[in-house]
Amino acid sequence: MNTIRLNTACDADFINQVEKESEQDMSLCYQCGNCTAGCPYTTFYDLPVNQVMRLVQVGQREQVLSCKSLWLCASCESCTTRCPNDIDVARIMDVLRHMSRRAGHATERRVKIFWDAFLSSVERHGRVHEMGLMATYMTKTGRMFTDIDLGMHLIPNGKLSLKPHTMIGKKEVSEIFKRFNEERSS
Amino acid sequence: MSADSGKELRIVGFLCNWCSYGGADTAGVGRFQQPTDLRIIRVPCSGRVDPLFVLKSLVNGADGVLVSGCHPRDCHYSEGNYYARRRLEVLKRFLPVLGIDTRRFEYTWVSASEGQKWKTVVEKFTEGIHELGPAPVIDATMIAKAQILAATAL
Amino acid sequence: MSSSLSYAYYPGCSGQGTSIEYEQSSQAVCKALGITLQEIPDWSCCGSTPAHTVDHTLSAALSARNLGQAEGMIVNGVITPCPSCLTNLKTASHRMKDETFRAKTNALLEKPVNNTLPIMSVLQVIYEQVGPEKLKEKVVRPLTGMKLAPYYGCIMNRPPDVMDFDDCENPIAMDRLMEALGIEITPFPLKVECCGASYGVARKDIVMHLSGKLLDAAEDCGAEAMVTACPLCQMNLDLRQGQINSANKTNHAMPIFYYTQLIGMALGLDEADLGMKKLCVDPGKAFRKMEARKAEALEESVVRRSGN
Amino acid sequence: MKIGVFVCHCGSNIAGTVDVVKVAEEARKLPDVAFASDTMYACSEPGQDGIINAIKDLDLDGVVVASCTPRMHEPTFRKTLERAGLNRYMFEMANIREHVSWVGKDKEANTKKALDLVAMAVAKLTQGKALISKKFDINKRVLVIGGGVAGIQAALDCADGGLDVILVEKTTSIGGKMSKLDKTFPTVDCSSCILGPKMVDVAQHPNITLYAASEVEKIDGYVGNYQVAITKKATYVDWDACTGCGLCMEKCPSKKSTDYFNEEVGTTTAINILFPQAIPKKASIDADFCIKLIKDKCGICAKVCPTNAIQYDQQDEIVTEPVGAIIVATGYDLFDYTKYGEYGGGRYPDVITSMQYERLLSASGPTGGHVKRPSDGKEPKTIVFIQCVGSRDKSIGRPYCSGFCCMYTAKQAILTKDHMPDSQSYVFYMDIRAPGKLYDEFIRRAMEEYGTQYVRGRVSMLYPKNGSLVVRGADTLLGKQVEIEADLVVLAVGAESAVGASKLAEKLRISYDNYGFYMESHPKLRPVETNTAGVFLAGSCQGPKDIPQSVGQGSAAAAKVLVLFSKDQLESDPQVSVVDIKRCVGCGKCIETCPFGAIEEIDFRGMTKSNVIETICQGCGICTSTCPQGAIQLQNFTDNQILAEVNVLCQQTLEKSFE
Ligand SMILES: Cc1cc2nc3c(=O)[nH]c(=O)nc-3n(C[C@H](O)[C@H](O)[C@H](O)COP(=O)(O)OP(=O)(O)OC[C@H]3O[C@@H](n4cnc5c(N)ncnc54)[C@H](O)[C@@H]3O)c2cc1C
Ligand SMILES: Cc1cc2nc3c(=O)[nH]c(=O)nc-3n(C[C@H](O)[C@H](O)[C@H](O)COP(=O)(O)OP(=O)(O)OC[C@H]3O[C@@H](n4cnc5c(N)ncnc54)[C@H](O)[C@@H]3O)c2cc1C
Ligand code: SF4
Ligand code: SF4
Ligand code: SF4
Ligand code: SF4
Ligand code: SF4
Ligand code: SF4
Ligand code: SF4
Ligand code: SF4
Repeated sequence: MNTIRLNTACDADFINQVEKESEQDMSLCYQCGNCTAGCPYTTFYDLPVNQVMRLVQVGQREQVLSCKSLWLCASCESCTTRCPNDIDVARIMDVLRHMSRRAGHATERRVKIFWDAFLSSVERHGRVHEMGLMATYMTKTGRMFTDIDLGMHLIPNGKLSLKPHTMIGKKEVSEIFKRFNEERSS
Repeated sequence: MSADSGKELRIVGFLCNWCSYGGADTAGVGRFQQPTDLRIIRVPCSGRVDPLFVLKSLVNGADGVLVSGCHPRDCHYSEGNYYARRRLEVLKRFLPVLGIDTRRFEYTWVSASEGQKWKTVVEKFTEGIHELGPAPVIDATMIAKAQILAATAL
Repeated sequence: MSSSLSYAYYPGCSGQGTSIEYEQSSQAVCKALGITLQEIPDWSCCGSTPAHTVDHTLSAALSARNLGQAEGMIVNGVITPCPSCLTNLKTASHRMKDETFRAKTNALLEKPVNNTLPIMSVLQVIYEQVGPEKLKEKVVRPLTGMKLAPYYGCIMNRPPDVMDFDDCENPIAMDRLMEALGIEITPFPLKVECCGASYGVARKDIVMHLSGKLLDAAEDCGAEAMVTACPLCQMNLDLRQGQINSANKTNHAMPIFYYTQLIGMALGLDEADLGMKKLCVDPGKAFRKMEARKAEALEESVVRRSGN
Repeated sequence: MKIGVFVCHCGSNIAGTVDVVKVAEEARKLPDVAFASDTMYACSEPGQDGIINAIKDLDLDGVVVASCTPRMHEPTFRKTLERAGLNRYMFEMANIREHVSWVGKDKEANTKKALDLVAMAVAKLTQGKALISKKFDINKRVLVIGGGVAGIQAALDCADGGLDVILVEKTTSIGGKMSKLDKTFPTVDCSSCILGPKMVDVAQHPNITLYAASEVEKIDGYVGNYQVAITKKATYVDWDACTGCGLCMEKCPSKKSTDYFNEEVGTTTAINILFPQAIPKKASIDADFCIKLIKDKCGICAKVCPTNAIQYDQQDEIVTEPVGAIIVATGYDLFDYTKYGEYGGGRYPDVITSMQYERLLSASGPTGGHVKRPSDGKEPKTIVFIQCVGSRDKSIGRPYCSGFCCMYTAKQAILTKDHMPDSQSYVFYMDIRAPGKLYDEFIRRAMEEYGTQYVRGRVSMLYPKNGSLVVRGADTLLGKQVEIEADLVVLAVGAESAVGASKLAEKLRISYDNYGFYMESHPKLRPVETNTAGVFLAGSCQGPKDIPQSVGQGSAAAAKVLVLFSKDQLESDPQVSVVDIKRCVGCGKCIETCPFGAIEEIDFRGMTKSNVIETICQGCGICTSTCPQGAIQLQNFTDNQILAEVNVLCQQTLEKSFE
């Protein structure tokens, strides 16, 4: 790995932004590693969560926002619950993910597609339509046989409806998305 | 960090020797920068703070008065701060009668080890007083009222 | 009595599909326990995990719309069976205590939300308002002889200052309720470990790994079935058990119940109303073992009595 | 009045952000100020000489020094005044360092503020008057509260110095935590071999009166003359008769009593001698477990006791001891780790505390020094130590470092290898704190010679699996999550203040910090003094300390008492309240409010009046702000003095406002 020039390569705006959006104080982290110790996803992360914390502390925007870990955090709250400094680590991970998304990263492409498919299903129908969601996901990823085996159990048991569940106020829900997107782009 | 870089206002602090005065010292030792408006009067115990001192300060032109003592249960004289609290609570209720904004008077607890907290208290209070601005000049009728009050209630 | 236990009910999307048996059994059990559920009119999706990975106000707004729909109902609070929905509703409500956040959230909504109703899980209501003692009195068909590992999932109790229910490291609400039914609870150490959550689709390997560990641990401590309170956990452990077995080269055949199904059984409710048939791993095995153990115990006590 | 003002530079400490020359210049213009100048270091010898010369040359009546906090140098300058022949109370300080130069950078604002503070001090001084101290006899006996190693050391030093010592210990034996330890770092010598002789010395010293199983009930009086009420708790055994033969213990059928000494590893009998080397070596009955005391059955111990020492009807007894000084050495207690649900919250028998482990290691412990794990009595092969349990953890309100756990963990790892050569120890740590003589070398030895594996990271959870415990932590140096299957987990629990510490503080009128540790008078320069005259601190009641530090403080506190007692008489503080008998109407309000009962009712020519008993008055001034007549005035903090300060600050409108 390249040498990091700590004084010049520190992006203070990045630190401030993370602190502001997450309402957490990054300087509280003393790198005990408890978050990593408890994180069930560490095995799959490219950066353990305590190192994500550390990289934010030293203002390494690029390295943080382009890591895979952000997209694999399941918000299981283990880190938040056990951090000895009461840092809401899961919230920081969430905020970093927002920033990563806004910066156009999607290091775990399939995860992102799944989430996007989920939300567009909500946007369209007001409630998630699981079948539709799967269809979108399969088309977008090209993985046509995802969980086909499960369908064999789900469909006959009435657990996967072919039609979306109707609700009256679905327009209200799509309006939420509309307003959100407008505010975002403004 | 002089408050608002604007003009200084007149803030009087009555601090007990054992806890809050020590806390203010600790803040000093820790170099916790604070607005400069406050002037501190040292008293042995917050129980020594006669509500009249507060009243007199406010009537005679103080823009804010801050009293600070030991935490409950932690008084060097075991219960002085309880007396103080009771009296100052009464005082607080009477201030509006005199046309004094109750926000100009505050009572807090800061221990000798809480330098950081003292800084925050001073910052918050000073900021609050600057938001209120300079105290209105007090006229003779008000003083007459204060005299009656002082003689009866406090 | 029924009016004092009246709640605005938020079923959650998966209750209409993959966790339909949870939905059915929750409804049936609540009814039997005198808890009145008034479905929130025209509720919508809370946004689940995907929403809060995009933005916190968007997530809060999707949840808050439902809280708004519940305002004006004469109820003691909003309840939901699903921990994921619960987290979203509670987090939204928690963050909206902050004025600025509330204003930002309300700006996304058609009608602003006051955010006054308390939010709880169905589990919390059964545990706190009915309680193990009362539940025990109502049992007509004890499930004595059944050995279960209780699995709460990662977000039912965490983070503790938001969820504000039970112990965040060793929750016991389900344990106590199951014990009231006569069930033996094995000391399951991974009660709050994550099962892999919604990564079943996009990163199956993760679920195979994490849920696999849970099944192994349950087997290690001698459980013959597991009981859950979360549609996602249940789906990962039950529906994907076959996938897990082939990925990890194991051969678990561990029935995965919803706690409401078991309460329903013990209360003598109709099996069809509890959706037992909809489980993927056949639960019959667990019941057969239970019956066998019951018979054994009976025999033993007969022997002991005649021996005296 | 002729007042001299001295404005201190304190090097650049003050002069850096306050224009001290200007402050002195402006001060000269104040009424009653006859002289003003700035001085480099007011407290230094030349600084003080300058003050003395000015007083003598200009015939000053009073002095104001504008410098640091009066909590630092007020006594210094009062003595300076005295040397110049002035009354020591004709002095005021303006705190322009801690309250001005150190907390603000704006030189102009600071200078203005400093001048205000000087003007206030001058105004106060004009209202002041000379106060004369009274002399009183002191009682040269000392009370030591707490019989841990710190208290023992203090008691022995005082007694050797010729003082009468009263040692009060809560439990039935002295020795404290140290008596439970197996070996001690950094030399790994046997704890009871070095503590035992000291305990025996206490028992045998002619100057020491030991009250074990006793607690301080009430403290009245003041430095030099305290009255201490001590409760001797019922032990149900006549200690004058008991010879410590132990026959009763052998026969007692109630064998499931809580074994506090062994940290509940195992149980003991209802009647017991705390441990074989206990001082005093006397039996006592645990009323929670004695069948006789609970159900009025049994009575066996009374039958077997050869000296008829058993007294089932014994009651608590209160004795009063007059003393002149008090040393507090009540030590610490251990953090209750069951607060950590992720470490099992007490559910897993093979997760034990460090102190329990000491008992397992100890040859005189419940297992005879064989390490057997609680669940099945097997000898563990893999042992995991977790550091900082209940320390450096804000989320549970324990942000401080307990100081000694890094060291004792290394010690325990070393002893583990000594006891079980084929065992392997792992230590999870966040940082290693070993700043003492031979300390870091000791830690290194644990790693280098004893092969202890140190893992840098916290442990997030542990859980049982097939008879062992899976410990899941992080190795932050590797950037990996790690797991160890351990046979035994030892938690390096941190120190917290002793149970009841705050209650005792209130009796002693000393202050304590947010965590219940007692506050010293100055963190660097008065580490064993408190702000209450005559009360001193020793050992870990002031904050976590290891044995060398505790012993050092025990000796230091003893030295302070000996200094205090080196005079035959003390001077009373004249800053007490005084009643103006003409103004007093005898309403009695002051008597009701005085927290110390220092005010008495007297008859003055047939009229009821109040009178302050000087030696009891602590100078809080509560009475002064209570008296409706302004008749009772706290000297040096009179209404007039404080109002003079207020007037300097607030004189904006009507000059003569209301009074
Ligand atoms: C597991 C472990 C291992 C350790 N190993 C070492 C080591 O190897 N080397 C080392 O230097 N340090 C070690 N220490 C630290 C050592 O225990 C302390 O430094 C030492 O015990 C402090 O002595 P103390 O007298 O201040 O307090 P304590 O030993 O706590 O003694 C206080 C005494 O006061 C009594 N008391 C409390 N309250 C009252 C009251 N209100 N009235 C009357 N009496 C009261 C208590 O009963 C007790 O007897 C270890 C600590 C632990 C936890
Ligand atoms: C850069 C630095 C910063 C520090 N900051 C802090 C701090 O912020 N807080 C803190 O608590 N500690 C601090 N310390 C530590 C502090 O300096 C020591 O704790 C303290 O000075 C020790 O005091 P002492 O009296 O034991 O020794 P010293 O200060 O060394 O005094 C010993 C004296 O003895 C004299 N002497 C030596 N040999 C002889 C002889 N043969 N005959 C006669 N006289 C002799 C020496 O000239 C000297 O005057 C700091 C240390 C350093 C190096
Ligand atoms: S647990 Fe908290 S303090 Fe420790 S490394 Fe993680 S974020 Fe930092
Ligand atoms: S919330 Fe994310 S980072 Fe934290 S422990 Fe869970 S998966 Fe890991
Ligand atoms: S008197 Fe105080 S301010 Fe002046 S030199 Fe001494 S320590 Fe510094
Ligand atoms: S009480 Fe009696 S039997 Fe027991 S130790 Fe004392 S003398 Fe011996
Ligand atoms: S009377 Fe009590 S202490 Fe004595 S032998 Fe019986 S149980 Fe033990
Ligand atoms: S001494 Fe070591 S183990 Fe103890 S609290 Fe401090 S750092 Fe942690
Ligand atoms: S309160 Fe004042 S007037 Fe009343 S008795 Fe005391 S001194 Fe006298
Ligand atoms: S100043 Fe007054 S109230 Fe305080 S101790 Fe003295 S007499 Fe009592």
